[in-house]
Amino acid sequence: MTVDYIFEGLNQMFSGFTGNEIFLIIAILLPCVGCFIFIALYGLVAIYAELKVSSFIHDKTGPMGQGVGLHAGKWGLLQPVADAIKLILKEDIIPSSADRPLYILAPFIIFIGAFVSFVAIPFGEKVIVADMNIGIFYILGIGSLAVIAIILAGWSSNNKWALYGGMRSAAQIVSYEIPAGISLVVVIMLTSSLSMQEIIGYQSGGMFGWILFDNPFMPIAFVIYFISALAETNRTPFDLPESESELVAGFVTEYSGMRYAFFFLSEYANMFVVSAVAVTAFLGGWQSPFPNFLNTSGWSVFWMMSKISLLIFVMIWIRFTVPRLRVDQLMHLCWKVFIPIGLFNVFGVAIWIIVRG
Amino acid sequence: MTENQQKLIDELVNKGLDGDMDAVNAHQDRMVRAKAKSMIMKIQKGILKRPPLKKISPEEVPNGDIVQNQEKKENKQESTSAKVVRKLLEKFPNEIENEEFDSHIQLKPDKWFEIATWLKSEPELFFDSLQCQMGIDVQDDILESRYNLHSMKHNHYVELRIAVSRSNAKIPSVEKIWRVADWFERETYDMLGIEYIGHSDLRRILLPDDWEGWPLRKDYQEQETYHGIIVPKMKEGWE
Amino acid sequence: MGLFTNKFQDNIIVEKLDKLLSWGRSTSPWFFQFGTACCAIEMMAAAASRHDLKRIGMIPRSSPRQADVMIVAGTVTMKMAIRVKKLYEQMADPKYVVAMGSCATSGGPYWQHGYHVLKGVDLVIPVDVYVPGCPPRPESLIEGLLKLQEQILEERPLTRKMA
Amino acid sequence: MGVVHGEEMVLNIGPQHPATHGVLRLQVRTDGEVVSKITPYMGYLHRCFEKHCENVTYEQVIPFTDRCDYLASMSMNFGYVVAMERLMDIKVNERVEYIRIIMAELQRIASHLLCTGVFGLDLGAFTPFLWALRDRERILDLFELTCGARLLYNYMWVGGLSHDLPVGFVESTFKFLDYFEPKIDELENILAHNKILVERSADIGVMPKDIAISYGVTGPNLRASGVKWDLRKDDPYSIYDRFEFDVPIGQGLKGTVGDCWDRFYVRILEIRESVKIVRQALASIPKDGDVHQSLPKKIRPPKGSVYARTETPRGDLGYYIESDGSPIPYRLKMRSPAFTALSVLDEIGGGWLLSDVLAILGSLDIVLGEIDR
Repeated sequence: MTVDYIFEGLNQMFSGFTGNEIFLIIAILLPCVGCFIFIALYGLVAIYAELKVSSFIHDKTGPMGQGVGLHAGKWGLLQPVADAIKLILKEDIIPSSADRPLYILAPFIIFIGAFVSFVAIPFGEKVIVADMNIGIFYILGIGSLAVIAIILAGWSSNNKWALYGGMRSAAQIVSYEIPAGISLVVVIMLTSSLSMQEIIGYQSGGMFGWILFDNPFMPIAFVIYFISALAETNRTPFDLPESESELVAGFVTEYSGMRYAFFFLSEYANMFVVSAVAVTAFLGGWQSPFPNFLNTSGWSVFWMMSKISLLIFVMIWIRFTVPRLRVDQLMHLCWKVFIPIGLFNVFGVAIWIIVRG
Repeated sequence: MTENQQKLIDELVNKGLDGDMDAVNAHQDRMVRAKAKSMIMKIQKGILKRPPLKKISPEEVPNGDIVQNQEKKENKQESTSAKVVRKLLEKFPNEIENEEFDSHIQLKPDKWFEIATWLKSEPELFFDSLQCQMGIDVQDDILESRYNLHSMKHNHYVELRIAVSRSNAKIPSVEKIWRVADWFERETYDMLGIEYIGHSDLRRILLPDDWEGWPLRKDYQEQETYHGIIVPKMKEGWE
Repeated sequence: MGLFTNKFQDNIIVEKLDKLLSWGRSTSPWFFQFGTACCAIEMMAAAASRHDLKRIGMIPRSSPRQADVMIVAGTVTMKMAIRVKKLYEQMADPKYVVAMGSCATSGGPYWQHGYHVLKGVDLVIPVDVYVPGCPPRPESLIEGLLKLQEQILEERPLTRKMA
Repeated sequence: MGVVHGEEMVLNIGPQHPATHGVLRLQVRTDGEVVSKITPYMGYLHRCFEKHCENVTYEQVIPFTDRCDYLASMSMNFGYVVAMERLMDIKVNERVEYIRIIMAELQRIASHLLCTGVFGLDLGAFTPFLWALRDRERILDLFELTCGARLLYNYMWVGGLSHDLPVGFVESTFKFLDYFEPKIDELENILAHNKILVERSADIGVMPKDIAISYGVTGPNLRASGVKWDLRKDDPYSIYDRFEFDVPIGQGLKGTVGDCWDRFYVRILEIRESVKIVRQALASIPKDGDVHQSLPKKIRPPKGSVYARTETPRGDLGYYIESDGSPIPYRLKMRSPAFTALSVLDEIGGGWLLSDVLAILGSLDIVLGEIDR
């Protein structure tokens, strides 16, 4: 694990020094800072990608850096940077009727939820901040923090639209945790482990070793997981909490500037996390899709990132293709379709495991 | 002989030749009647040619009354109007005010609700849709509420008018008969201040609730300010 | 942001920061979808495929809190004027207003007999750029927005203002 | 266990809200997400159209009619000139009639395109809206070619047109139609048969026949309720009786007759019919004829009144013109189709979820400029 490596490395470098606690703190902090920088950079790229992909679907060009003076670079590459600079230094409004402490707290909680999940995502055999033996369980648990933040944001804004957004999102995220969990249970049954690395280890040997192709029940589990993941990250067709044409901007209606940027960023961070879990659990994690092609540990980050990017691209693609569901249809889909199918899936996989031995 | 007279004679001759001799006989002016009859005789003998068929233009109508210039539509509407009037007179004898029913029927406001109910339910008329309801400020302190009715089933129209004085601008509401009248009447109230009795929700619809005056009355004066914002007619009043 | 506004002496670092800041602001002016009348359709056309406001970094937002530029597209009536003012006050600083079309600039064709029409949105809120036309073509709207960007680019938000 | 009733919440949608298509305010009473009562408040765009008409000459009214329904300016012009020509007993020549019909039908296509796109936008589908606008731009190009304006044309005059067709208009229009017809299928595929959209709009906001007629709902909204009523067929004005086209009505293909989906789908079918009419008109348009031939020197209609209706993309547009013989109208009333369409919202929108109400509002295709005038 990264923390251990840094700790050992520091110990070796300064072998005479005795303050091991300081090394430990540094060893813990360094990956965190790394994660933060990574999320920020990834957020910029993801926003740019969303702008460009949506523009492509819409027959547009998207940001082209056309403008006056110091424009946004070639092909508008600097557009997200400009957005970030602007948002950070915009006036921070706290409505006088808002519940002040909760209002301030909400963006941080949602960001923490997305940020802390990153420590358990494996990018390579050794490129993981903390290889917990309950990694996948940890991510699912921490991921639910978002719902608290969204309810807080919706409630504390003292705005009816925000309240509706928070209310919808509470129902939505809590419900969709279940199908997502059930479809991951299937994976855990197969690998008999909750550790992310061990799940990846189970899927060695190229594309056909992936859990997705392990048995006929797995594609169903993957589809359920992916759709539930869309719902958990509030993406279209499940973007009810912030549906623009209904609730103005949902739970972020009252947020401006920096705080809004946090919500914005954590949406993309959450997309990354759920895609990473999907890749880990179903698509072979950081391993190459071909047994003997670029399958070294050096390429693992590349494979992981490209698989995640693919899933994120699909999410953006879906967002700009389909309309939005209604609240009751959303619940119907979750409780009456996904959960029964998911449970049946668990049953099926259990029999499969017994039969196959 | 004036030109006008000649035209009248031509018209009568045409009518007579078409078999309507009563029209000739019924004419009051003896001179005209005689000339027309002699002309008909001559035409029938083949001495004279038949006068050209000519429509009477509105300015030349003897009484100077309003006549619409719609061609086919006109005939159709006339007949509907006449039909409505005939039936209306049977049912509500004293409610019609005007005598010419070419373009519209003028009603008294008192029994309007009953008449409207009847107009919608009467199977031969069956005016199931209120096309348009509008208010108008006619001169002499009179406000008028006009209704254009249409029947989807029979595809015919009729226009009804109800006049009230400004001081007592009250007309029964027909909101319950044609639901669309709800908003139409609110709009007329908003613009002209005609009060519709029995309307469930008579508020201003387009202008703000605290607006002053009735904008479509001819003597409307704009208010000076609204919530501190100047409402000037010309830009001179600014700054 | 209010903490730092116009609080610094003019020096080389502040100048560079100022430039970076105003670059950020001018490059990503998110606009507030505030269509009232005919001009709103042209604003939509400007944001849609052919003209594409995203090219110059403008993204529509429907909440006033997150928008930087308010494009008042169309006639503002007396009934609406109070709301326009409220919406403007809800926007976070720095905020800019573009009056699109002759109605928003001066009352347009309704200037004479329009008893219920506000004769120019500048009577209730400050306007940065006026775009004339009835309605202005998307090209002229884009021209106006580029002018606004130029204006923002020249701002020096951090530097202390001369007394 | 009894049903738990919470307090009702009053929610103000608008006047500035992305779903209200302008500056409309809906005061909505909700119990949770279920809407119990909708009270529309209009007038945020009341631009005193009727007062203006009493102050300007008959010619000067035309630009104001443009601005009433800014999505279908040509149709608004058309309605006014039909009323005026009926009042003044003017007969225009064949070429003018043909050009008017071509313009009105192209405008219908443009307006319906925007409406279907915006309906998708209300339901959260962003892409079809932009595709619709992309194709609409081409129609605007044709208008621009003809009269120089993109949105508000002032093209049809009493007794004629402002300009004759430019050189190459017929060819460009044929080219556009060839380009456009496959795009209708594209729009239909991405929207009309999308499972989510069908789920969201079928059986929602059903408007029965009798309610539609009683509320004076006209146009595509009425036809979606299964009433085959189209002024172009049933009370033909201009030369609509010469063209062959169908009047599509709602059949309840995905749900009940008169639901949101029907209202939306009728519009797509009408786009196809309009394409047919434009094609026929372009094929048989007379080559010669002066579009200024029957323009009156001075518009001074005789004393009297006229009520004329035409079929705009939104329904029956009526102009009631009262003339006192002077060059200025004594009173001009516009009976706007969207006004009556909006009035039915409370009747059919109560009891649905908040999202459905906005879908119903989108399917009614209102234009605030015309409602508030």
